[in-house]
Amino acid sequence: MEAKKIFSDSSDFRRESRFSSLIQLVKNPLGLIGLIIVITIVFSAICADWIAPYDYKAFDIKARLSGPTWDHLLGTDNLGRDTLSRSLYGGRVALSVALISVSLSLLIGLFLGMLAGYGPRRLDSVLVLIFDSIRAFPTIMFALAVITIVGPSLNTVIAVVVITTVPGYARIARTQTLALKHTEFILAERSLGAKPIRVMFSHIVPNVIAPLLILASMDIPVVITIEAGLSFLGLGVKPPTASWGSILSLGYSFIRDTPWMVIAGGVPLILTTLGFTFLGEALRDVFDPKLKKD
Amino acid sequence: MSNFNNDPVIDISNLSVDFQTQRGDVRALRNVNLTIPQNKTVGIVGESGCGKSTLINSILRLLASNASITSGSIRFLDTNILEMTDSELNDLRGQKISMVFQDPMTALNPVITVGKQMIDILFRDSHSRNAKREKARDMLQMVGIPDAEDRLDDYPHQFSGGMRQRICIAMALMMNPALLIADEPTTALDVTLEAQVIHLLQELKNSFQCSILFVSHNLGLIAELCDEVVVMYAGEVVEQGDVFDLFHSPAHPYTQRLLECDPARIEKSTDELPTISGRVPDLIELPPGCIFSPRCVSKFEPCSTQPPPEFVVNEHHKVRCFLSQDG
Amino acid sequence: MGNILSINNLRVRFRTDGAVRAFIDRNQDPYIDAVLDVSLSIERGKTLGLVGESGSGKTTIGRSIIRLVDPAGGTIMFEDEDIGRMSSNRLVTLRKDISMMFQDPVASLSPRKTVGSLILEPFKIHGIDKINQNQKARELIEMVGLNEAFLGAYPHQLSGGQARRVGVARALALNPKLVIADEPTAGLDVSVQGEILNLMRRLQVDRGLSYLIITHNLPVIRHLSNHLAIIYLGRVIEIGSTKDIFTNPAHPYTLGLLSAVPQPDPNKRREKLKLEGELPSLSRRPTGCEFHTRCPFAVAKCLQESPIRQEIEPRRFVSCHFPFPLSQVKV
Amino acid sequence: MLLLLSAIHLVPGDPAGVALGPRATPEMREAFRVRMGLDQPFIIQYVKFLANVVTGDLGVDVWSNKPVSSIISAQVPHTLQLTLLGLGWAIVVGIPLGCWSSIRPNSWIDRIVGVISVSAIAVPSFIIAVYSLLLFTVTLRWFPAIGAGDKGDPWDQFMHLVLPSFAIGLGWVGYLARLVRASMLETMGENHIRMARAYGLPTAKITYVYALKLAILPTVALLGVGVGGLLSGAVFAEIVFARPGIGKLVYDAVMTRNYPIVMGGVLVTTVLYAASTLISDLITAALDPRVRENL
Repeated sequence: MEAKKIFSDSSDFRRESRFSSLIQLVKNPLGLIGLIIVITIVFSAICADWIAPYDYKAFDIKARLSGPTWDHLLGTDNLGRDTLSRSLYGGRVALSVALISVSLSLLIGLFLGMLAGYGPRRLDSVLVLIFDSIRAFPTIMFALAVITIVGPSLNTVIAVVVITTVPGYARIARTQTLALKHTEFILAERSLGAKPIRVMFSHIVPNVIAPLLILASMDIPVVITIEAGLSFLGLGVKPPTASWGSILSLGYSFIRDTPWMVIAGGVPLILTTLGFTFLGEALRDVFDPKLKKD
Repeated sequence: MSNFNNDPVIDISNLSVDFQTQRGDVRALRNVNLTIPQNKTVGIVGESGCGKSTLINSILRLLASNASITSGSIRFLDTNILEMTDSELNDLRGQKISMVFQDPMTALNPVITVGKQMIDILFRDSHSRNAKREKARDMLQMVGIPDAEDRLDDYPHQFSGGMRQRICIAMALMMNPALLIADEPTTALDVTLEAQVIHLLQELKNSFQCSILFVSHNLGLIAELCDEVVVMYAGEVVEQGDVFDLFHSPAHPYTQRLLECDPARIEKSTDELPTISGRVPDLIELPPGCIFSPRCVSKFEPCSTQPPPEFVVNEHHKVRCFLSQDG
Repeated sequence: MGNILSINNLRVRFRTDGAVRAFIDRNQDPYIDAVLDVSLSIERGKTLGLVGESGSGKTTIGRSIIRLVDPAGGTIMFEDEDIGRMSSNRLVTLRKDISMMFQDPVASLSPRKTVGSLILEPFKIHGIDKINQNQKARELIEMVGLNEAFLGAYPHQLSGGQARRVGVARALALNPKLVIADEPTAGLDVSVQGEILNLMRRLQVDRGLSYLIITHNLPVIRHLSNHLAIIYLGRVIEIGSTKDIFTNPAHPYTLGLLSAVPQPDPNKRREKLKLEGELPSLSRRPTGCEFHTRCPFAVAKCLQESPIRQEIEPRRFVSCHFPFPLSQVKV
Repeated sequence: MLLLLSAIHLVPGDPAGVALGPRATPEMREAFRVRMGLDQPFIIQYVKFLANVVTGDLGVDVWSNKPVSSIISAQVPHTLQLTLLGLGWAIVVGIPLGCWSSIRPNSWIDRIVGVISVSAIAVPSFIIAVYSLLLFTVTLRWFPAIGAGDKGDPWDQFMHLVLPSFAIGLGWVGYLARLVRASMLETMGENHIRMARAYGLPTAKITYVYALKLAILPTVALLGVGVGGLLSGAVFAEIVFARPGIGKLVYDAVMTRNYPIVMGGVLVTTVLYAASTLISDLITAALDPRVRENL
């Protein structure tokens, strides 16, 4: 506290490095591990076409439910499909669902949250009521209910994830906006004659976006989990598309015959969620000044 | 340095404190000498960044984890606080030295009643709970809280800012400490409440027979309350002495300028208020000579090359400035 | 010269309870009056100081002038227009003529913008783009005594005094006629305070500005303002020229405020009037003269009748049943 | 609920068609619609549904014609047991773990606890369910595999609960540990804790009374949400361990397109969730005088 003030003076300002946050992120061992895992997973998902030894729907009738062999490094499933290849393609499904739905939720949540926070009070009450009712459903229950109505598909999964995660973003955006609304710099902008749109997009968004991005990075593993979970229940991707959840589900059916499918579906899933969570935690430590102190 | 009473309560000699930061070591306190005589009120005055908070945190050993004491000693009666064990420290805190913080709104625990917090301070006593409660009530009455008995069961948020600061003062005096440290206790309060709190401190100081270390940036409050004054600038004690001496014949140019700048001292309305030009030096790379020389209007040859030692103006008045070299 | 701004019987109310809550509590009047019957005026080219303790409503008065809060009654005449009745379009252009500086020098700057873009913001807001932006930014930053390098700095990199200078540059960017400054010296060290006040004074002379300065700091306002209005519980209890008020306070509260200022001289230790008690709650205003709960001179009449504002000398008003006679009390 | 019902109307396609499958005849669909009340205007349907819910009538099972309410209420205790035990794990292990690591921040103990709890949060509960089934039941055979255990044998029932509750509770153990640690650290930096230290109060008292009493508040406030998360986890745990419960019931109903059961199940979980939020609000009010005053 003392120390910070000592730097202030009247002929120059405190200068700081632009890259200091990135350096801090890499210095944090968990952040570095997370970053490496995430990069690996993203790389293998993008390059699945080139690095996967087999097509994800190609049968090998002779080798069914086999353990690891030189031909099939992680064994095969009950139809003789190569589990390693299916895992690699499964990563692609998981990541694309996560990316699409998290960015949609972030944008929608940011917009609605700011609207609730900065707009008229009545609109705020209505939006908060809607957010709270959505949050009142346990995610999976909500998903089950929606899927009964519209039937299972990848788009349904994305829609369900977006609907259930938007309130989280909106809530943060709203509380931040409400807090900012009465700060002196927003009052100062208003006193200069700035209109609401300008205040919102030019002054509130830059201050609200950071916690939302952190939440998004923490949400990616959650979304991956939901997708895998629904596919595990047979309510996500449609066969023969490979998903970590469907591999696990199949593995669960044959768990007494071979553990390899459960491992091939589960381990990448665990690694991915761990990687993103570590990265998210490290990001939060770097950017959230509240926790940065120590 | 005044030493006319018997042993001083606090005797700080040659204290230096560094803070480790990413940019390098901030030399927050350098060679500080300071004594607090018994039953006297000593005021520390200085602007932000002068090291006054670091100094009081060192006395109670409450420094942040990136701070290190590089030299010196802080003697409380006859023991060095810096060499105390944890249990000795806990005996010292609250019982022999207590503290009133700057912001009364955050200084009390919001989920524990005021009475309970006061009684908790008496944890060393073997008295019954009722006796402790009576003591707490008496203390609240003494600091001017109406309906003290009932209000013991209230939570801090049910009191106004001024009342909370009174409660903090009551808590600080619960154990009859030898030294009360007051860190800008009125900065968060309005003028009329400030006057009330200062008045209260004046009254209590007579009835409680304790020394007070009063930290403030407000010269008026120091003049009002203190017997002796210590002026700090950029981590050093630049001048210290009897309050009358120091206010009427300040020896250090910084003290002189500081007094000139105080708008409360300027009787006539003026168009151009005096200021101190320049800036507080970077405490990572210190200037070679006197710490104030870059901003000093009366600097001469030795000022920018060698740091001034402590010169004695009179028995109760010392200053670190070459201008006082010849006495 | 005439008045640039005159406020008559201004009233500002705040809702304390929501509609549902008020209904449950059978609260017929879920409002508090933060500002009540305030009348004051600012002479063109002069400075009026608005003095009061926290919670007195002084900030609210300032904010209602630029309609950051809407008045519930009374008029605010700026030149010849009532600000209270302005259309929202007119309000936008009004903000070119009246600008405001907020209390916290650093927090009143948008944290993710550079000083350069903050200084040019007023021009962007009002669609003034026919200017040489770089040159304008340089002009403004140099006007407040900082160098060009600061244009690239972010608010958190500035010290309080530097941020305050940027605030001054922003407030003066569009050549306003009236500047409202809320505690312009709050949080600044004494040695820096003087620099900011001198800067504000210089710019006032150069540009013929009028100031409304909101503060609790009496020693500072003394050197900056021509007139003072003392606020207590949302009402003006005394108004007059700064010199007169400092030499002859007429209201006991004014006297209390003045004598609460500690003098930096150990020979002048106070044994004088000290105001007891604290500011009453706005939701339970005292009867009669609202100051009677803290007034050492209060008598029965003060508890029952509210005092009427009286003019004790030209342009000097006080709301007290028994104001101090002029030239008798010395502070 | 309103949301779900409007979803039924807003999504393209005929709910009757989805429910009965593509091979249903138009007559069958019409009959289904009349039976489910889908032929009436939306508002009437909604009001009727609400009125029925208030009187405890959730409709009848499509296949067995038994009242949905009795089918569901038979399953509620199983899910409650599982969820509460999961929550118990989280509280009993998570909170002390968080406290413990906040006492010496950035020590190696703190770091290890941190990595473990973050990992526990990250790993999906159904993976933990499947893997613990693989390890403890299939390989080690320490715990019984499936079902809820013998009705008359509490020990057997408990043994059947251990793995599923562990699977759903583990994430929340980590979550609570992190949360308690973060809010403890925040509280420990506050002024009043500095003051308590300056008074020399015993460290244990400062940590476990002065700080914890405040730091626990955000945790309590989140426990309501926690129950929601646990209920989601319970769906998987019940399926993987083939336990009876609402999750399993609804899942089976989804598979057989048993629309009233799904609606009823979702409604009941929502009520459970709302109740747990209410309880956590009440506990917060009991602990925090500032909240209590605004109640």
